[in-house]
Amino acid sequence: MPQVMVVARNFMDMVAALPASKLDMLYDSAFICEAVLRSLPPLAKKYALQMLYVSAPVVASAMEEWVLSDYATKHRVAIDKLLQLRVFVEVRDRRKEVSYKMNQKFQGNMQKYLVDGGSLPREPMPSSVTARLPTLTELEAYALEQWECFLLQLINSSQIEGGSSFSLSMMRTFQRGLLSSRDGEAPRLTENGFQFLLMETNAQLWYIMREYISSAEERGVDPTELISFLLELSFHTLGEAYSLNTLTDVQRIAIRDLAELGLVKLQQGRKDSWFIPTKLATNLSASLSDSSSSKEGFVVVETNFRMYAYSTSRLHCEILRLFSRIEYQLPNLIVGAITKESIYGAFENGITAEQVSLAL
Amino acid sequence: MTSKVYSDDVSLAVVVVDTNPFFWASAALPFADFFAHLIHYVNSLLLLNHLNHVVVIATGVSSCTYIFDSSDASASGSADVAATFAKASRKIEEFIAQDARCTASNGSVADSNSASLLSGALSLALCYIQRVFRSGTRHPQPRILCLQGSPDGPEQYVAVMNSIFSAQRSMVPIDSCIVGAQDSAFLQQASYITSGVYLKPQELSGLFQYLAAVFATDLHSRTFLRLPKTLGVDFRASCFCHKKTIDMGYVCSVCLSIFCKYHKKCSTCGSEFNRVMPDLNSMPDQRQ
Amino acid sequence: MYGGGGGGGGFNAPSTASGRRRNQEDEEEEEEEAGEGRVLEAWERAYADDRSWEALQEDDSGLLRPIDTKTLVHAQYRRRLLLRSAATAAARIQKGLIRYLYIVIDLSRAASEMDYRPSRMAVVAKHAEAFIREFFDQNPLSHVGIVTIKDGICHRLTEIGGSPESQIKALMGKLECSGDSSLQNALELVHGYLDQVPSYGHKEILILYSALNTCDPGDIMETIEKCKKSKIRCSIIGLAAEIFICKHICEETGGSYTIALDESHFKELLLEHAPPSPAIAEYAAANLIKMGFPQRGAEDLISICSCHKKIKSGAEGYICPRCKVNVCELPTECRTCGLTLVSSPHLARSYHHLFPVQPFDEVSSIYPNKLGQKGGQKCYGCQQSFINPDSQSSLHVRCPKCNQHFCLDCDIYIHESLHNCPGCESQRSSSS
Amino acid sequence: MPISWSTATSTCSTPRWPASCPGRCRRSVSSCSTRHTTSITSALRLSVSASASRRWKALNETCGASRKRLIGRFKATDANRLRAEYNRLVDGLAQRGNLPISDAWLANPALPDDILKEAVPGNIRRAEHFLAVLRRLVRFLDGRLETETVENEMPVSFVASIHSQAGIDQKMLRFCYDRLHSLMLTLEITDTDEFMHIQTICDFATLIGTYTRGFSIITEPYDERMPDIRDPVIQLSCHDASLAIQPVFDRFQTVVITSGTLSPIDLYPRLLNFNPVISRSFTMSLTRDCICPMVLTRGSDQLPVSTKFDMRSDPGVVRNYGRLLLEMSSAVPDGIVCFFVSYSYMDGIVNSWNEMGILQDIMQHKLVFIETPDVVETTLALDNYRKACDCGRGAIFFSVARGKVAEGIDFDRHYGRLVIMFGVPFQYTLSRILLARLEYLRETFQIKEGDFLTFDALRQAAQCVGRVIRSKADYGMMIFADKRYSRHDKRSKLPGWILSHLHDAHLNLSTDMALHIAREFLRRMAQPYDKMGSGGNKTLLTEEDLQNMAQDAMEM
Repeated sequence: MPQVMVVARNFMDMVAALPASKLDMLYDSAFICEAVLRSLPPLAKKYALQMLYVSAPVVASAMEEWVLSDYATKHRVAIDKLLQLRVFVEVRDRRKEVSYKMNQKFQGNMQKYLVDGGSLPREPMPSSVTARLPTLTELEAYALEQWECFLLQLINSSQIEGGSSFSLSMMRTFQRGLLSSRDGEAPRLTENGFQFLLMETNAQLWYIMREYISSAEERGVDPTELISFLLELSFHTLGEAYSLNTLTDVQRIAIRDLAELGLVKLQQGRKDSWFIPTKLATNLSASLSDSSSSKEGFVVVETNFRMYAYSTSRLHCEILRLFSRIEYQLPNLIVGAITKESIYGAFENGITAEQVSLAL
Repeated sequence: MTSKVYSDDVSLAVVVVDTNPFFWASAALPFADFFAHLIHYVNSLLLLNHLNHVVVIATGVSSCTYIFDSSDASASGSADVAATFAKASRKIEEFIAQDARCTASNGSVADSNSASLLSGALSLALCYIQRVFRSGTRHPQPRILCLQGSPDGPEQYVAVMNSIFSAQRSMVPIDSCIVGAQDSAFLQQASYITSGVYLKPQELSGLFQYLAAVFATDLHSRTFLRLPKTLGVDFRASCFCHKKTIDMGYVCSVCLSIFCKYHKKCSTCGSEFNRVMPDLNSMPDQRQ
Repeated sequence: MYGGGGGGGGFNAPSTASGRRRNQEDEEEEEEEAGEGRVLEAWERAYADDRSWEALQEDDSGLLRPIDTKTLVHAQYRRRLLLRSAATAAARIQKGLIRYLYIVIDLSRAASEMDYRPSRMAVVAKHAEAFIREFFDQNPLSHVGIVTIKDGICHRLTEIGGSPESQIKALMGKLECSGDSSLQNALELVHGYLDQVPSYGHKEILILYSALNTCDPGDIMETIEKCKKSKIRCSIIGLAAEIFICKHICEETGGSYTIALDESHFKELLLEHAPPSPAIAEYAAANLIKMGFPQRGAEDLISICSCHKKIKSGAEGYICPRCKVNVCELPTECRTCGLTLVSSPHLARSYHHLFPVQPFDEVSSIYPNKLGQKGGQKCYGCQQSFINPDSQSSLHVRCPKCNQHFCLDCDIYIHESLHNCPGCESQRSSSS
Repeated sequence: MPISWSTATSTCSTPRWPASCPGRCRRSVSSCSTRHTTSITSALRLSVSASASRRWKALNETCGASRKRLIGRFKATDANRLRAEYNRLVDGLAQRGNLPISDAWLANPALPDDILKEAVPGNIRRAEHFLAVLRRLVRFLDGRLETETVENEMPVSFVASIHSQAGIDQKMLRFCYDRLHSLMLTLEITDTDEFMHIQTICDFATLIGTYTRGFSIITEPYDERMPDIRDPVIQLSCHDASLAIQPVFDRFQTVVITSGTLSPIDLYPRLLNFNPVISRSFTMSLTRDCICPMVLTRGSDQLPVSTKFDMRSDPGVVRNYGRLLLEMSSAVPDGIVCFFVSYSYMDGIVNSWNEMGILQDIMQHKLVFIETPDVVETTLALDNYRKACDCGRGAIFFSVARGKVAEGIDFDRHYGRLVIMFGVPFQYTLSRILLARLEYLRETFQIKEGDFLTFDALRQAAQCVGRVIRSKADYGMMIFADKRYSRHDKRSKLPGWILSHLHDAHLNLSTDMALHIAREFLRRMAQPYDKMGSGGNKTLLTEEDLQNMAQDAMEM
């Protein structure tokens, strides 16, 4: 699905969009560097790696030697990207010859990484303090559950899942684009809202994060801090407990919201509370959502528009319900029919036929 | 779909490290530095994509073993990568010691230019890669990198060849980086047949630079890059009788064993040769 | 999830005779319990044989999951393996490694039948291609030619040659079928060609036969005699049913005659012909062949290749060691001095036939780590632990020589593709 | 005209079925396949049709000729040889006595020993007299053939009329066969076929002379099928199969009757009137189910197919039958055998196939051979059929139920992978013989016509399809192409070894389904299998197996 790439890159664009000073500030943290590096296109990665131990600027023309002549375009793209993100810095010597050198901070961090294969943003709390931690499976289950009920929330805001009522800030985030909330009636799903539902979990995550961050600006929170925090978060170890006390208050606010999305799990200890990053969080910096996060199951649509979906998730059921009449549900099977009314209903909500067929 | 867009990135690199003491004793680059380079390289791979997967296999004079597997590292949390590396280096030392021990125990080969068990290491690597293939449809792109210093062991010829063909069959390129003095005919052929990269760096001190520049890139973006070409692969066979390479010789029609000069009887399959072309009809027909 | 189960069932059912019988039996009983008036429709009958749905189980949550066919597959693989190793029981087994094979493809009217999807012809062509590749992979020094039968006459599609690509191209080009088929004509033709091959070569014919009859100009028995005389081994794979004459031919000439049940089975049968058959002593004269092992020409040297008469830089050509002429591809015969030119990899490809890995013996999971000191709980090859939760049986195998333990997958891989035992290879003592 | 002296074939035919149990006929002294004995009808048939009239003359001539020659011989042969012959005639009894008895009944099973034991009556002992008698007899028969009406009389009255008109008494009649036989022996006449007709007459005479009941003489001036052409026939038909088997029962204390087509088994004791000690029907023991019977009721167009009188000439049915054969000929390798209900039907349908062009299409797949009433032609056809099967060309043999092929020829292995029974081979119900026979059966054995007819038809059908599989290494398919087979009353009369393999799914097939099944079956059968049979279905019994069985039998 192309959207995924779009979203993912957009995020990096956002990073790139930041003014140089802020960028350099970002590069203070090794994790940002790492995340940025990983988000680069393959060729760019390679260059970065190659330049890692080169302190002197390298002449651009020399770099072009690295690739075969007929792939020059790709080379261009890579270089641009690097410059955009200020991983490479362009320097011109007196002979007006363009040559690149690497961003010192970036370089430094990376070198450090190579030596001691990446350290941790903050030490996990000793297990003595923490009460029993949820197992990874529990954690994942929790994350997915949270995430799904958030999505369900999107689909029909009327029904509120037990316990997880979303804070205003989050709701506001969704309002933008996903939900068309005409005042008075309950917000309904819009076209790209529906599109959104069809994305990979990871892509959705990014999308939401972007919305969240940009909305953060309105709330007068410095996006860079958020970004760095999010990226940091993604490098925490899955299932380890981290104390909240180590966080700045901005981060504390953020983490509450994230908890609602299921990115982290908050736990209250005796004297202090801590948060546990879930798979969703650790995947933040991943460019690829691994298969476990995308749920199994497939849909069979007969020519008589009867539809059989092999899935256990309520979410799937709900998504289908958007444009079809669910007839009955078995433990792992959802049987529905696409009827005129149902499809019209879908169009009412601005869902286009393409999207429906895409969904199937 | 997403997977397809990105999976070119994700790669599984099995690094075969030659820990032949006889070689490292007399190597230009001390083993410790070499190992440091290696660690850098492994780290850089992991850095490039958090889904990248690196396995290191050590091959000694008389045994081979797995010494590092990033998958169990990440399983225990990507945090303690450092710890795993520490473990790895510990493991490799143990291995070397143990290897030396069993070399001593079967004192068959103690001469200085004895080969490492390339065939064994390759076999292990391939088995591991097969397992990854089995793991599912979105498996990473596997490749093998051989860091070899010690000379080839002619007695491994058949075995190495078998592994090479098996690799070719499952599209696993075998890259080879020679840290030793002389070229390795085995690895030349391996890289040539499996369309991997064969490299013999001049300046060993900058080993990491070579590794990063040539071997760190994933298979997909290799197609763009200008990589060192393999020239003059030695395709000459070594005869079975004296293990010496020949460019013309006799081949047994039954078992294809190679001899440097004419024999009366095939030493491999034991079939008699008759110089004159026998006319078929004169031969007794055992069918009735 | 259906695919797995169905495929598994479909694949297992035909291959094991017992499986077959079992299927028939429960098919019978199924139909007996089906009431008097009840009639299985045609499409139902199609499934009545391989009852793939029986391979499906439900897990506790009611999700369907296919039974793991792994052990089954492995079991039948082992049978094959042991069979093979039994056949090559003699330490020094002679194999016919230099084979001259003509593939005869029946493109008569019958080849357009639709009982194989999309048509017999298409299926045959598809797998023939796969076969040819596999064949050259296993017998690098062998030669293959393709002959087609159509309208009762048969003509040579490609002359016998050493490279797969040309054959395949020719085959794919020529795919329409009509008229009767004639075994005799085919045999006559091929016999004519095969009489010219050198005496050390093993002459074989592999007929992929769709038709159920043969319209011959003369007495086919004589032709069979001729083939028998000139030591040509005819094997036939029938797509429809057993034909007496085919059986006769194969029995006479020492070939094998098999009938495909379905596409997968056909593929199986076809690929069984890829590995070289144990040489019947008098079928070909053992002989020492003088061969050259040319090297790639140096980068700079420019020469004219003898095969295409084109100017080539030495790099993409090879130099005949005897007469120094440049040839483009190996293996081939030097145009000038007639020396057989091969590269050592070509020879090496078939060495595993000579030094096979002996079959591993199965170790039951009761005492997993008693025997394998190093192996322990893990497969020595791929480091996979034997105690995996999903498959209830943690059966694995052990190499008799090096006592290393391997998982079933590795076992298959090692014997089918790799052909060395990693355990033995990574021990100095046994590696030479 | 072929003369089927059916009784002659009722002698020990070695037990073929089930071919599984070596020890079976150990205790038996004799055993015979009942197939033939029951079909001992239409014993003799003299034809005087235009074509044959010449032969009739020839017959007379031969009589004359032979007589002259005999006279000549008398003159020629010296006294003692003449005396020797005379003696033999006089004390035939003694002669017979010397001969081993079994030979006697083997040589002439139809005649009870008492005849054989009696001496030849004096008035035909001399050759001249005998010939004169024959002359008179022939002339008498000739006279009878002149008749315009259909007559049906018992041997008694017939003999009476002979006596009155030809002055030949029963005793003389009875000895004709015997006398002629010995005469021929004496004169060492080798070319017997020249004397075939005269022998026929003697046989006829002897039979009517011998039996007073169980036979009837039917004289028909016309053939019912073509009532305008005059084709007078005198037929002596035997209604009572028990007569034929009688000597066997008399001769042996233990008789084991085995057959693949004895069904329903309870009918036989009544037909052959004896009371069985044990009657068992064994199921066939096979390593794999290597026979695949199917009942095909509809063509591809789902219209029913049958050979009932009202339907058989319907072009739709004919076409469907044609399509069936065509499809099968394209899907079945080597040999296919087709059985039709009668010659006339076969001619008809083959003609119309020819017109429809179906025959040509079939010819593309296989060569077609046809059985004709002519023995020589048929054997030739069979030869070529076999050749065609051997060399892989593939062939189809059109044959007729109750025909010679159906009775005696095996189409095992590749000679018959498929046999198609077109229609239910009921007997020609209007024929006098059948009517007479049915009547007789009803009177003597209280067997209903309907029962007997279906029984007979199904037995024929089973026998036809039985040709195709002769051993358990063999395999073959059987298609009963008639909707009537799907009816239970018909089907249930099929022998058990067929029924046991007749799946319910195969009871009501149309052509396309049958085709599919056929393909599946052939593929399955072509797979290698273990000949010995494994575990449950062991088919080759060893010595100890038998002993064990005996043990078990003892225990229960």
